[in-house]
Amino acid sequence: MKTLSIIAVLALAIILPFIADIYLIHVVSTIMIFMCLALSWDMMLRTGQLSFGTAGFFGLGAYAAIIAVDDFNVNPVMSIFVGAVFAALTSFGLGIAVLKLREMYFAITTLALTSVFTVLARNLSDLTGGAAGKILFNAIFDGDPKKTYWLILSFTIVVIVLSEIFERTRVKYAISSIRNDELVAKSSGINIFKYLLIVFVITSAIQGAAGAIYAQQYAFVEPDSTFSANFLLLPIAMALVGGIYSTIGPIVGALVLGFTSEYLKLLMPYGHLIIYGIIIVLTVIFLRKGVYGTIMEKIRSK
Amino acid sequence: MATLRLENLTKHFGGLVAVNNVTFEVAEQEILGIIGPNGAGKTTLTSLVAGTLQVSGGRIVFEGKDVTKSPAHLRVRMGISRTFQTVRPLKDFTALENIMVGALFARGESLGKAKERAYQVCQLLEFDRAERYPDRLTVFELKKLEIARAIVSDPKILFLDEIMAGLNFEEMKQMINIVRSLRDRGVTICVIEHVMSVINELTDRVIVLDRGEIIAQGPYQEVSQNRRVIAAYLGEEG
Amino acid sequence: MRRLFVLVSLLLTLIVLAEKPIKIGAILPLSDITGRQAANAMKLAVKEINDAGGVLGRPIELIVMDDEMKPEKGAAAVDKLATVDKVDFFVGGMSSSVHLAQIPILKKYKKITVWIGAASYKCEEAVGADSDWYFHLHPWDYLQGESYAIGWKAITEKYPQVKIEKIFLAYEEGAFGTSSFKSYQDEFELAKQGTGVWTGLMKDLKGGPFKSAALGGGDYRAMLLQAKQYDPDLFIWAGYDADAIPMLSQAKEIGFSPKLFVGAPPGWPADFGKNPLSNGVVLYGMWAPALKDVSAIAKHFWDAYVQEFNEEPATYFAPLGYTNIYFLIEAIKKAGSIDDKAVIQALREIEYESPVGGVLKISPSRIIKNQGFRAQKILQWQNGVQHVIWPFEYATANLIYPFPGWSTK
Amino acid sequence: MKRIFNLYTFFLLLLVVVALVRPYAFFYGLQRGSLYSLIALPLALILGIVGLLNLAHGDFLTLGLYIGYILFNQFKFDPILSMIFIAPILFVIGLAVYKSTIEKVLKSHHLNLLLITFGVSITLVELINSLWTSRPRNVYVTYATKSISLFGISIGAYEFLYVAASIAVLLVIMLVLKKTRFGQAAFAVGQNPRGAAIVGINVKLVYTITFSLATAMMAVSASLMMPRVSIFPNLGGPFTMKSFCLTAMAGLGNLPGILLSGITLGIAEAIVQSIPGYSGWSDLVFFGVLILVIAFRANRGAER
Amino acid sequence: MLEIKNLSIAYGKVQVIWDLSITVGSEAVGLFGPNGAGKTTLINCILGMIRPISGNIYFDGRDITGLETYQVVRLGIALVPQERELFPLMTVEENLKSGAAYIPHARNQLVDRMNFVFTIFPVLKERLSQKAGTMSGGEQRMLAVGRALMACPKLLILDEPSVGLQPSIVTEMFAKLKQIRMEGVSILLTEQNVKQGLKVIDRGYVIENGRIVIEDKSEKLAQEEHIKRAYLGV
Repeated sequence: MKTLSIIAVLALAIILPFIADIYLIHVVSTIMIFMCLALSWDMMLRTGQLSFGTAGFFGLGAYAAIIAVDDFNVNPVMSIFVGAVFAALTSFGLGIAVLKLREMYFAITTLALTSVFTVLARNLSDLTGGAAGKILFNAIFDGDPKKTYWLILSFTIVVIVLSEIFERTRVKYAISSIRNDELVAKSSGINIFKYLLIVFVITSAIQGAAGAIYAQQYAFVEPDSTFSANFLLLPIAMALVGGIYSTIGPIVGALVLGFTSEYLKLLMPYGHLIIYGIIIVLTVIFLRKGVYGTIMEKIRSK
Repeated sequence: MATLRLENLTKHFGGLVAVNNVTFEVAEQEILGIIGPNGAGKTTLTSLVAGTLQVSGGRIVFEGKDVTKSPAHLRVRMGISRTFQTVRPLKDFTALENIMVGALFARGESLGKAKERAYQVCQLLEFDRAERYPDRLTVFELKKLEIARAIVSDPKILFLDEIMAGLNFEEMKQMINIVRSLRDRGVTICVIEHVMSVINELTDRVIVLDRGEIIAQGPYQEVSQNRRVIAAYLGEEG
Repeated sequence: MRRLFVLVSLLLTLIVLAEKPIKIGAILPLSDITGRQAANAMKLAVKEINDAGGVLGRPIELIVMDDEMKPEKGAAAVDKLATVDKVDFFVGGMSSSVHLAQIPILKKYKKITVWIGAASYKCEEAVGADSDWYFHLHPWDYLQGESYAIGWKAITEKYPQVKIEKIFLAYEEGAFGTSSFKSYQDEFELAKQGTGVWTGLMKDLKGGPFKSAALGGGDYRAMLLQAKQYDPDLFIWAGYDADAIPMLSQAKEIGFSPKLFVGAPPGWPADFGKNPLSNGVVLYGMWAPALKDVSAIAKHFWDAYVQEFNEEPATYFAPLGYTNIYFLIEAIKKAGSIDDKAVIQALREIEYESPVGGVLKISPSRIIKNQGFRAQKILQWQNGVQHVIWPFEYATANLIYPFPGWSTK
Repeated sequence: MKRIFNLYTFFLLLLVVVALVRPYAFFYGLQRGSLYSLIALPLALILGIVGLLNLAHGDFLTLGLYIGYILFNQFKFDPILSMIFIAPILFVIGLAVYKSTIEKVLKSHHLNLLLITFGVSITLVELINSLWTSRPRNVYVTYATKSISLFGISIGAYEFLYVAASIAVLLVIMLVLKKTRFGQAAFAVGQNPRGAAIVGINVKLVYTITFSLATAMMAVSASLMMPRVSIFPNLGGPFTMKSFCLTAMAGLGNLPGILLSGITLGIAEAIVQSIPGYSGWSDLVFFGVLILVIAFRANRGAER
Repeated sequence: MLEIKNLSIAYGKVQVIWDLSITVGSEAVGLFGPNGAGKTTLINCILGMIRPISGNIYFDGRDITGLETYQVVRLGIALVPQERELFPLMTVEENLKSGAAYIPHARNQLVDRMNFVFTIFPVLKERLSQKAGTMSGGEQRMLAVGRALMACPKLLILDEPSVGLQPSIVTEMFAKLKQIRMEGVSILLTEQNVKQGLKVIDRGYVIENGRIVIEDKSEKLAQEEHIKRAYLGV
């Protein structure tokens, strides 16, 4: 049953470009990018660490990818790997320094790092194009929305699989133990620092790759919009609305919030964001464990 | 050869000396009692041996190897295990999964093997509600869980920190049997306890700590007559 | 809301009554005053044209999408308008970064696009030379710089006491400010070699960045101190509306009073004119409400807008949005069909007298073939009113020179 | 505690040097830093007592400024005096927001609190936007741009009010926390809400009043800033972030540390801004100092 | 004084207390029973931290079922919880004062009460300015009892007060409890150390699986076979 529905959803996702209009494909592509960010943020949260650095590594990956194509003639698809690797290497170096921090101190440091990246992008103009940003003349696949969609879909599947690996293997036991009680985790033989570093590097790589894809899709980077707080707050909201500590939660959250905001906009061109804010507030009040978490709770209690 | 040897172990917190120049040995398969007033440094001592606190001075030698600088997770893998005074279950896991964590990481077993091993430990402890989440367990069961998690890594030495606290007489009796059976399987055990009847029944030898220093040691019957121990710890009624 | 409803129902009846409408898709940031008023003005234009019987016997349907100032939302809006609504033309535009994300998508459809926003030269580079379907009405940042040079040259000729040799440019550190500064630097290099428009005018240039209040900054004193030390003939700041008054009050605080105090934000704060500090401030812009006194079309626009929406147009994006629709419709009229080739040809040929002030005529810019407005205006706040100083044919007042300073404020 | 104190003593010494070398940067930084702290203090209170990181913090500031703007525009109220009207209005708004949203999720996962304030923030900003549009508003009074001579340099006098106000507000908060029954109750609730209930404290009420009072406290910064800033819907956002930064830099529960952190960061920022050609790097210094201090303290406080 | 009538409590769908009735007059009453029998649940319910599914709790004739914790406390019930629940950043003095500050009838006698507490726990007087968080477990327990006494309670509830305490302090504390009892304070006590507990109480209940199985005077309880076997180990 479960495998069947997964296959069905997957099949639908793959053939979507043949049955839907470009607009829907575009909206779904964007939602999937945010879904990957939400998943990666949640994957870090599963270790108990609240990261506010999502936008930072997203932007880092975006810049790395654009520079790779523009200055080093890297193939655009390959540049996504460049973005991921660059974000991973940076997070590896920074992780050694900041992963001793906990709770709000970790959160604020990752937030501050995002600002540091932004300042660097704005001021290292020879490399980054400065405040005006950097453009490419062609979007990836010459702007073919279907190919772009499939690229994003494959990336999303990779992220979902990673998240499931985090959920189903010994990694889950390590990171959930760390989240619950570090002292107990340590006393159970878990190398806390190693796992935190692994998770930090992997999630940063996902964020970097997401940024790289976004940048290749629209063929530009620009400090303020590439490091925008949207890439931080929206994924967090999605994961929380859907339900944290799971793979399905952030997926559901991304779909719900992504489609809601787009649909609301079509419904009421002016002031739709007020309703969007109120919807978030109401979701938190009435679905405390998120959409998915609450549904699962209801099913279990039956 | 002694399983564990502490040499001049010292720990400061800021200006406060919690453990002061403590030296003793624990022999193989011995059950050693560590007693002393509240705040004497017993739990701190356990944390130092387990590696969750760093020593300020002195050495910890385990099976002939100096482990003073080893990180906590490696000491567990070598065979030093402990329970926590206040139970600390991982609340997002079932009891069984709680136990599995130790098998997974301290012994490096696969998921399936770890589960099997966790079941075995449950059987050993007569712990039959392992599928439950910790918030649905009684104090006694939580204490058992605490022990299960500590022994699933197959330790050579085990520190039991107040496992009797909050248990009634019958439960204590069960617990004593469990500890004995562990010793019979070759585990060296240190018990920290305030219940003197248990100490009397269980231990081969006790060490009395007061303000971070050893004030007496020997068999319980002997130590319990010590004036200093009575004054600092047992009280006149004993 | 009520009015919107009436409008929609009106449109619906028209759709039923008339032939298949010509569809125009507009993308604007509706939560921003600029975007909201531009959208209003576009609706006004569409209403006027439909009331007069539409074009080619067909009504016009305007579909407005919010880009939320987010690149991916703006880009998705292009896809939506192209595939779901199947619009025939794209109009609108505001932020450059949103537009950068839209350009690859627009290139995919190659529908005729008449854009009123996005002044960054990066956008022009991204559009490229061979996009003949792309029309850009707003002057690029470097065109603005050139036009001021022309303006100041004219002004110095008319008012011999005015001297513009030392220029200090304060620019916000984002894309808008830095690209302004970059174009000034380029012009200055040219001027030093004796070529370019600023030759003979600009002898020295200095710049100082600041963090705009719109982005969490708002302390300009360090930069203003540097400017004061430099003692320029002309002080210009390129920032946002939120910077306008804090910049003035901090200049007053440190006693910095250059002979020409110029602001070049895309919009001005509400009630700026009522603030005594504003008197004598020169500004760059495409339009001023005072134009309604000298231009019939500007007056018509103003009155119609006020009547329709019960508010005054606050930014030049209002008349620009109005122009956006009319310019396109005039071309369709001339082309006699909505065939791409014919309309492109017509857009290149027509001349449209705009409420922004001046005649709109397409000509090539540095890279693209179809550039609309090239010139900005030099305006001045005088006793609470924005007056046009240059071009002289639209002038509504004479230049107050030098800047009156702070003693009376 | 003592080490942290030493750290700040070191910073203060550094500041004296700065004051001698770059007096303008010192005074501007002092003024701006005090403003940051003034805004951060209520956020720190809510974080410390209610355990809530309020992402809508800066938006209450924005709201306070708009209320002041209306009072000035319609009734010609002096901006500073309007504090006495803004405070009760903000109190009521804070109360309403707290009762209708935050209180309902207090018992669920703490991240839900974060999300709900995010929702409140979006709603507030967009509501303000649709009420007053995105066009900035301004309040002009002549006294806000007066200058004075200090040690031979001419410097804006008005913003010294920020310094005075932040010290005053800090002292009042500390006094209230130490000396009043409500303050002690709030302090107790912040440490152990369960224990507080057991000694007869109405924890819910303490949360409600703390949140509403802290919101009302934004009236001080709002009315003082009013004649110096442009008022627009997104004004508050960056201040939320800065407040959070200061609170983290000071360490939870360290209110005087917030003032010191604010001034330190303010001056660090101002120094960089005063170097021609490098002012674009001022954010880097701001966040760099922040990260260094947090990392330094984390390493020192690793045990325990 | 305290009267519990037909109380039933459940966590979700799991019922833990079944139709339970007990009374506490002007006396010391003990609650004994194995772990998980529902003793702490019952106490939490009296204090208003859990809502019962049925039944009522009366205090001084007044129905207090469903009141908030702070309201119950202000009526004169003080709790010494198992986890102590002190304020770690406050000094001993501030912790003690907090015990009386929020209860109107106790507030007026703050100084008297404090002296009363010092006569029982002289060690607290020496530590007045020490932060509670830096004290050892036993000292914290004394402070928790002292804080509860500051409230001038009519009824003092203690949840496992001897857990984790060294033998000499346990002996000492039960002696103090007797003294408090003499001062006219009613006591409700849960205790695993039944031997010690029986020395203090007048009357006791044995609860197993959420139901009362035995209720009797303390002397009689000590003779009960079931109790001897299961709780005293005689």
